[in-house]
Amino acid sequence: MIELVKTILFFIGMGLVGLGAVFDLIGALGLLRFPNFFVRLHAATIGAIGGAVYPLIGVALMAPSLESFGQYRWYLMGGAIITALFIVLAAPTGSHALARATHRAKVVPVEPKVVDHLEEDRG
Amino acid sequence: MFYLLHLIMLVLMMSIGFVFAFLAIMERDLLKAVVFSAGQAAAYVIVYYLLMSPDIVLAYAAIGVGIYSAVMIIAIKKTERYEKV
Amino acid sequence: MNLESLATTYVIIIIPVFLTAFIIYIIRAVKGPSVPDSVLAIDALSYDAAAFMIILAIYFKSPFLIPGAIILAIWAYALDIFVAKYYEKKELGE
Amino acid sequence: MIEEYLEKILWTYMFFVIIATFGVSIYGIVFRPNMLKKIIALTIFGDTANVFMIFIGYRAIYPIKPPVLWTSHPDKNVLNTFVSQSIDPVPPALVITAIVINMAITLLITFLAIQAYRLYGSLDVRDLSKLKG
Amino acid sequence: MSSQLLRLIPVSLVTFIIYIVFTGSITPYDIVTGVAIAALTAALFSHLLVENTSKSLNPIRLLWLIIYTLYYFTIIEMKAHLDVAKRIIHPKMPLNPGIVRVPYNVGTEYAIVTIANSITNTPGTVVVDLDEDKKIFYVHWIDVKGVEPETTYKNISMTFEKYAKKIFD
Amino acid sequence: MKTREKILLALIIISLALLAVILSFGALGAVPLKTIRPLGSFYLYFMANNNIVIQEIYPSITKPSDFWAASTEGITAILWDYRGLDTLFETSVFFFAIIGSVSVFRYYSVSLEEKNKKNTNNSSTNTKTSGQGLSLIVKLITRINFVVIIAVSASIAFHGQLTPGGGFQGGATLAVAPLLAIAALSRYFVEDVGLKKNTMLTIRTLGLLIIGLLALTPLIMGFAGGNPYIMENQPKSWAMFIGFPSFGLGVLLGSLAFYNMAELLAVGAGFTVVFLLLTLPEEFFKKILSREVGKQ
Repeated sequence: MIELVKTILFFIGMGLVGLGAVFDLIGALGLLRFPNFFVRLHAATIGAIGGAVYPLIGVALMAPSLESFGQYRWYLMGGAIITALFIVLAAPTGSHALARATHRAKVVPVEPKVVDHLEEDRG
Repeated sequence: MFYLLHLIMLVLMMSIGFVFAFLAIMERDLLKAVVFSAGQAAAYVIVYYLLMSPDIVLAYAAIGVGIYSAVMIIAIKKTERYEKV
Repeated sequence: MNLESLATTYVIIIIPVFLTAFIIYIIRAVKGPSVPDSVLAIDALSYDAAAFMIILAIYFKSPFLIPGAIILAIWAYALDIFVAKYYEKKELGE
Repeated sequence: MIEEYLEKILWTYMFFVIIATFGVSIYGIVFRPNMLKKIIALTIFGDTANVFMIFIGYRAIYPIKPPVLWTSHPDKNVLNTFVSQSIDPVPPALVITAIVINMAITLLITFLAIQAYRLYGSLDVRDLSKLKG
Repeated sequence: MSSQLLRLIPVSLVTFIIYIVFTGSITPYDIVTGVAIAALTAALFSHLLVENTSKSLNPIRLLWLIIYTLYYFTIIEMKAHLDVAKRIIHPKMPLNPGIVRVPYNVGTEYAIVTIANSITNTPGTVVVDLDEDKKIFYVHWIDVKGVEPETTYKNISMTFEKYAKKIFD
Repeated sequence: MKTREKILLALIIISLALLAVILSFGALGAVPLKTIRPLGSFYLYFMANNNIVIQEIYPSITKPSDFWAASTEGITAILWDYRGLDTLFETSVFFFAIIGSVSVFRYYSVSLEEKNKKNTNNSSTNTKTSGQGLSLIVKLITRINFVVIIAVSASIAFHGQLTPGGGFQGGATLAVAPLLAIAALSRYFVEDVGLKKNTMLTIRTLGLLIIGLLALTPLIMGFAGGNPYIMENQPKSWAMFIGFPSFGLGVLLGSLAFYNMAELLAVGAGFTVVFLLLTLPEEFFKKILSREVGKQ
């Protein structure tokens, strides 16, 4: 029973790792293709969450089945989980800090845009 | 076969490190130079990893990516941003 | 075919995808018209390198390679905060 | 046969890249006028030297592992397998010391550079060399 | 005084769990050093992190947090990823970006930050700035469907706010 | 770039490239060896092994426990045991670099009240939510991240003898906490919490002192038997004192764990001092400088 659960988790983990690799490539492409810093932030989010957090969770799910790691497979799993947790906390905060500083210092214009309420409210 | 795969990854990461190092030296905007030097450090972190030295990865990731960049950004903020030609 | 050799083969297929993504990130980091663009690219590169390091630990069959990943992520975050602070405030200590 | 030649070519290219990085950073240290740029070049030089050092301790074999043993009560087979797969631990231990000392020196030089800017208002070595006293 | 001591519990618990998970083993050595580090961290940082002890030790809120995490990472996140991925791969890149106001109605810091990070973590929306007095997020939205507060609230932050209220408020 | 510089650059690169070709075709031998060097192999065999099983490989060594470093991690074993004195002096180099920096920047602490007295319009003195630092989101996430950073760095340092890591690596990780606090929450916040320069210097000196005392312990205890030695885990066959207790609390626990703990303290506090000095506000510094120049 436990073996079956482990195997299912292993295949889910493999799926997540593959998905993460694809999202990583898409995020990189988006970072290259998008026209402006503020739009590129969205592509960077794909790179950070889809490209890093999903594969890390996938590795954590794969870890219990890797028998040749012995005792240390829990070390692998724990490292993956804590890294994923940290990236979930840190990546959006970094994006927000960069976006706010860039908008305040007017390093790059918000172009193209439909509307910019922040500029209006700040006057 | 497997050994060649390591070697190709190593060569790629060393080349990336070289590109970033070159740009960091040639850039006149010091802030950009610092960012490029952080990129070079990130590439070298993977090189150290592929050379199987996890201790150095731990020490160098902290110092190369973080402390050097932070100290340099503080120094640039306190002094001047553009290099005179 | 047991699960571990399956995992190793799978990771060998995954590796080139990650390397391609790294190269594209680096093109953006080099081109990036402004500094925040480069920082964003290097930031995403670092997070993905952290994930890449942990995936490669399966391929090398050595769990001792992983603790570097979280350090790379932590310091990439610090780099973000520092560049943001550089643009936002007059003095970095404020 | 082809693999051997490919290996040789790749290693040669690798050394070329390492030494080209050395060259670029030496150029930065010698010719760039700004002190902070000199410091950045110095850190790159040190890092490349460290990478070269680690290459000397690396081994060109496939199942290669870091020098960490899995158990604290090893028997003979475990030890022999471990030594046949592990890298040489001496260069990494030297490099850790080198990294720390590099960092300490870089910190000290950065402090001096900031102080020089406060006192003389410039980081350009051509301006600083004109000062008297 | 007792509330001061109670405050130490959540922080030390979280530190201990992170320490043990990262270490990946439970020997007596790990437990002793983990307890020491947890006590030290709690003594240093508990007054910065915990304001209301009864809230932070409430198991129902923890259950909601777990449900929200699972729901967020399986459904909401995946939908948003696929949407933005489609825009990236599409040869014409259909973009309609702009910075819009999104109101919020929660009080505590933790709830605000949960909503803001949930918005930023979803590709397609990034919180650029926030106004604490007017209770407004300024969100960069990749596909502006409307500029009125009702539209933006409904499209961007309604789900997050529902859960954030259950977890933290 | 002038022509002269271009030519010089080209010369540097060409000569170094020639060096690269020479190197890779065998000046240092084939540089990545297939085998392992004798010294490295010796360390790898002996660092975690006090049995007789390696008699066949090193028949001349009758008592393998003489070279046993009580660490399953090769690099920590070499750093703190086989080459322990080197590491002690390396830590001293870092210490003296910080002392040098402190003496370059003459400095007194600047409190938040003092700062607010100057700009009277900034009336709020609540450090959590006032105008200092970045936005509210960054502040809260940074405060949460302290917990993660401290737990991770402690785990890295305390398991330095079992898994990769060690005192210096843990300390460099720990240094991100004050650095992030300075950037996201302002340096006044850090000083108000109590991490002042002098406190940190004291902690740093304390860490170095603990390292020194630990190194001296075998020496002091060895004087009783007349055959002292210094700095090592390894029990010497000629000394009365048989070395540190090797197993404790279920894991390998020689002196290396304690060295790592002391080093974590020393390095973390040292980095805090450096960042507090570096982020000193420029206007205060200018005042000090003008006063000193005026005196002369």
